[in-house]
Amino acid sequence: MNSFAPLVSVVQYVLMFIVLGAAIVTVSIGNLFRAAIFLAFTLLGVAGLYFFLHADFIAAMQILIYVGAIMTLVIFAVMLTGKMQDPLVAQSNRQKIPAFIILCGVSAFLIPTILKAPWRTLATPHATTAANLGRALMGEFVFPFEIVSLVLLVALIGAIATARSDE
Amino acid sequence: MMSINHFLIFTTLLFLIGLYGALSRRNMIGILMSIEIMLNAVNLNFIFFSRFLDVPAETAQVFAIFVIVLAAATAAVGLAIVLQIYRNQKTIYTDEIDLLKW
Amino acid sequence: MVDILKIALIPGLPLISFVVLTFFGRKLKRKSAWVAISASIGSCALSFCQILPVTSGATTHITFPWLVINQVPIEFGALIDPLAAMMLFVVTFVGSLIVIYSTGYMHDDPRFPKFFAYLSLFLFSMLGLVISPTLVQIYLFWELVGLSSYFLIGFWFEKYSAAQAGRKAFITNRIGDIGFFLGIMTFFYATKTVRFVDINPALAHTYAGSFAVGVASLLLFCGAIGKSAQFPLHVWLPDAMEGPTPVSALIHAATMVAAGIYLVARLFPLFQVFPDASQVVAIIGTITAFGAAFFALTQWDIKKVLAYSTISQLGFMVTALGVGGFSAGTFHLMTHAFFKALLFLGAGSVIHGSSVQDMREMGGLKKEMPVTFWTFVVATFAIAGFPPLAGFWSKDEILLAAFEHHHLVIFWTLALTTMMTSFYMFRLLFLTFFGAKRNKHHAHESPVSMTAPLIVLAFGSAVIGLPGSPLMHHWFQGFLSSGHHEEIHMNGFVVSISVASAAIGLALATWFYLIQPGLSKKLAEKNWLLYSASQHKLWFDEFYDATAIRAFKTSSKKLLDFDAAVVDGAVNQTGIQTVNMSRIKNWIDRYIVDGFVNFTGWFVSTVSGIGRLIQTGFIHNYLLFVLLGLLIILYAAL
Amino acid sequence: MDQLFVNLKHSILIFAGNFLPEWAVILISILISVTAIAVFGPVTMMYLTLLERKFVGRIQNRFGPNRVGKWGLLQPLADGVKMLTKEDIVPKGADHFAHFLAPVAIVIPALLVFAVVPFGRNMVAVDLSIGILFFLALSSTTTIWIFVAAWASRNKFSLLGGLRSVAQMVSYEIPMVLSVVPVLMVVGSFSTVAIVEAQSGWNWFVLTPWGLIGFVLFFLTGVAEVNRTPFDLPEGESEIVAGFHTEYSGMKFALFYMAEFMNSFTISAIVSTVYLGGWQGPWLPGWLWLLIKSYALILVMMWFRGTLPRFRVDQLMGFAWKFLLPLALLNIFAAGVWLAFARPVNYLLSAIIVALALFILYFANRPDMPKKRVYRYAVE
Repeated sequence: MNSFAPLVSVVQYVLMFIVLGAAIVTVSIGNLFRAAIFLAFTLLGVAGLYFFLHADFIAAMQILIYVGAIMTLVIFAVMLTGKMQDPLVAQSNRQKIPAFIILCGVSAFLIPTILKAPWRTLATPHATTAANLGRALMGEFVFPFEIVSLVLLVALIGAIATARSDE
Repeated sequence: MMSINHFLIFTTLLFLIGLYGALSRRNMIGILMSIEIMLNAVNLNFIFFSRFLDVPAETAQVFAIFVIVLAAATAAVGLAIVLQIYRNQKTIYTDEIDLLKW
Repeated sequence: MVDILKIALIPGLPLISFVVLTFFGRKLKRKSAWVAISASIGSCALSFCQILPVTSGATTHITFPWLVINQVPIEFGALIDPLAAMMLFVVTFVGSLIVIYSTGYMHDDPRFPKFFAYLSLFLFSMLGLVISPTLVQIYLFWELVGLSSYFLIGFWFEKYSAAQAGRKAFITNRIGDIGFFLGIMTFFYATKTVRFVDINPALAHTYAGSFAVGVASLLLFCGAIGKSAQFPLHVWLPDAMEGPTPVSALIHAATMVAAGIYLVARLFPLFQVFPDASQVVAIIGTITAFGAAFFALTQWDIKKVLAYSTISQLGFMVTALGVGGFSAGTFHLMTHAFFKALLFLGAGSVIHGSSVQDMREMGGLKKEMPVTFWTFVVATFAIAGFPPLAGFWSKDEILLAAFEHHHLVIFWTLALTTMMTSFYMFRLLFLTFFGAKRNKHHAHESPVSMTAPLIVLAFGSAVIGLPGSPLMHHWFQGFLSSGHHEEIHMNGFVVSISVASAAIGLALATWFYLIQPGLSKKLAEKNWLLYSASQHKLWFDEFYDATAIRAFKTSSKKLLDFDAAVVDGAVNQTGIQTVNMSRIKNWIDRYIVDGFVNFTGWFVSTVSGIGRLIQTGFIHNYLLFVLLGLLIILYAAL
Repeated sequence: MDQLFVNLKHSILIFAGNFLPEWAVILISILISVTAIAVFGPVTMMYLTLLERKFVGRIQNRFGPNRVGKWGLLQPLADGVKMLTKEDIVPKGADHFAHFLAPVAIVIPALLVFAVVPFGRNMVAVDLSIGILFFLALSSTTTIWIFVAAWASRNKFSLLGGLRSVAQMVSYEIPMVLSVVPVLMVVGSFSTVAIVEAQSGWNWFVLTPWGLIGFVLFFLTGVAEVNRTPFDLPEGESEIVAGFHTEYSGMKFALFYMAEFMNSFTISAIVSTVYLGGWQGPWLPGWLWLLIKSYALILVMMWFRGTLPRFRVDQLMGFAWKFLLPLALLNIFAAGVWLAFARPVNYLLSAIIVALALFILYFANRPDMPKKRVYRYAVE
């Protein structure tokens, strides 16, 4: 299958560029609804990258949770605050350019750091299965798992309590 | 086999794009979306390290799952707050919500 | 303790009634009469409980310390000796009857409960006065009595004349009361006591030569002049007839006006050692008795006649006390209380039944008001002094006292006055009940609540003289003068003079008003000066008005002008200058003191205004600066 | 016969391997699978429309289409031509980009899920280790595109339909996922192939107590997921015209239709795979068995449509949250019990648990059940 690798690489790079492009559109487009659609593309692209990184379960979770649930919520919110989506109103504030400059500065620091760092990569990349993941969740990480489920429950109740209209 | 540097630069850029969105968006929903992008960039790094670095694969993926779950919680509570603010203030532009400013 | 409570409740019950009626009168409405009636009857019953031991010689004297002045304690409490017992009997008994009578007389009045409240207040004050053991306490209740009298005279204050009359009574009384008050102070200054038990012949002899005590006794008599409407302060009493008739009966005939006599009787030992003072008392009494009888001859208002008659009779009592007839005066006080109350209540019944007050519009009421008529007849014979009715016995004693103490001028004047009394009383009787009816109003007999007290009082008027008569061996006089015994001998001459003058009065009245009705008019025209002198009461009111009142008013006006110009001027100038000063201070305060404060505030807010530009309130800015800081740290660390 | 299509593909690949490099052969292999699915999906959809019209027609005592071709067999082609030549209308004020994107994007997950359907022995495009999860995740993305379509149309009815659709699909997704969990517990893998393998020799999961309940749950929620009667509130004609695709015409409408029918088929196929033994069956080839089972389920769906009235919105939500969800949770428990005990006992115990659950839920939900209809206003 080694000869198949370049093909995979090409697809991966394409996906990466799609994700970057969609993300840029997401943060810069004036129409928030379209931004949400492009966010969906970004998330789907990230899910695709998970597949290529042999994290199938995470990829499925990404689609199920991010695309299926969070995106639905976001679009719901966009629709419920529909009056705020007037195209005539500026969607970005006045610190666009300073922000861009500062972020350029940050990247100018981070990218050389990444390039200079001595990464000790594995000879053979390893992957795991959903079964192993389940064992880890129920064994080693059972406490964080329980806490996260509690947090989720609290968030659920909190969201309902916050969003309900006053009688 | 893609370059480790390329992938890390990709995730960095993705993160910074999200950060840029969080800095420049006026709309609270837009900010939330930008934050989701940043979280995704972080998650990609987790998964990438789980595959190519000398760490147990499960650990990184478990953390990625936690991040996703917490992102879901953030989105739920955050959007509920947005709706409530919209109901009370009739705006979701952060620079117009200045109730606590003297 | 129970005894104290029993005594305290004698004036206490009316007080309770007063408080209850003041606060709950509006709710009780008609039922408020029952509160007052039960209170007065209750205190009457309690009084009898106290009187009975007194008749057997026991005197109750309870005191509590109240004030201490110059180591001399001034007390309050109760003194029930024979004199007080007699007064208690009169006040509670007649008072109860009049309260009952009032329920009928005041039946349609809108302020029904208030009337009974005032009546209860009066009873409380009067009973308190009667049982007072000291001069100070008696003065206190004296004023309370005056106050309740003022309330009751002015009860129909919607009527201008009633309000005026109330005021007149109050002010005239004040003049006497000032004398009374000065008298108390002088007496206290001189003798270091105000207790009645100390005012006895022994004490009197100790201070026999003291000028201060003499003056004090005269000043104290001033109070009696005011309260008992003696000359020259008699002018208020006829005007007080503006009040409701039961009030006239109770206060201005039976009880309150008798307070002056009571006071003089209390001070009797004092007057005995000062012949000049008692001479003054006797003379004033005689002038009052004669003058008032003279005025009464020509009055047309039924109540005015009775009012002057009252003054006249009070004059008799004062004269008796002045000439040394202690028991005679007090005896007449008691009998007078009965028949005068009866006369007033009868007059009230007439007014109630016929709705008029002027005798010229009455006449022929004999058939329409039989009960009133017959009781009135009894009272008239009693006051005129026909035996064996009450008035005869007491009046006879007064004449006897004057005769025995060799005051012959006084004796003959009183005899003349007796004849006049008989004349005007029968004139009243004939004009009211006999002859033809002179108005178109249909008169009617009064209700039982009014006639029942009339009958009781008529019975009383008939028999109350007996205890003082020779038939009962002058028991009453013996009972009263337990301290200073006096011998009483029936004198045939005096008795015949008394009866004869009364009979002459009756005959004249019959001649003038029954047999020759036009004669009185002719006589009046012939002697117009005398007639109008009587009619206008010797122009006393006009005289007072022209002299005392006008002068007083003028000086008051002058004083007012002075007050407005000088005193107020000074005050106002002070005010104006203060305001000016304050303006200056205000300016200083506003521009200098406040200036500092405001400048401080302005300075701080301006500087912070510059400083707060950093605090934009936008979360984005903060995040941006956080990143900027991160960037600086990163490059610095590099 | 069983391996007909597999062998066909193999021979093509061997043939190509003679003169092409290895990566090209792999590419061809992928292309063959993709082409097969890309052809099979739309054709299935086309003939499903015809089948539905014929079948519902029979239920309603009429013939259905029978003019174009023998028995109307060419009707779908005629419809396709008609759709392609129809005018494409975009409402004024609509979001053009989103309006175009939604119908195109909605077909993608519908086609992608074919990749994990095992049509027969060795007849699966990609044997993913997370096969079932893949199917569930992709089918959940459909909501977004329905939502986008509703929003982009700038139409009140569309928006209402979209909102209903999202609410419905989010609600039914939960019992759907939970109803698959017992199977995953028993099999120990997400892979669809492994699931089918586990049911060999008549060990169909539908024949266990929990399996029966799971099958019914999965099928009902699946019907709800594809918005078919009686769960077709998002496009209820009598209430909100045509729901989210009111403003769509021509080929874009056809794409929505295609996605819906392909989803109906994949749902049926996956239900067959998970509970009805997939391609397992005697005598006949595996792929034929799967098609028979799938079409049987599709005919049940059409039978529903011909028979049942539509739910009310509150009834719909109540049914999902108050009945299906607790039942699915109790069903997981029943499956756990079934796994924990030996053969004869576990059937009995899980049957008791399931029966109790059904009983309790039935009585707990009694107050919310649809009453006998009373036409109050019609009478008065």
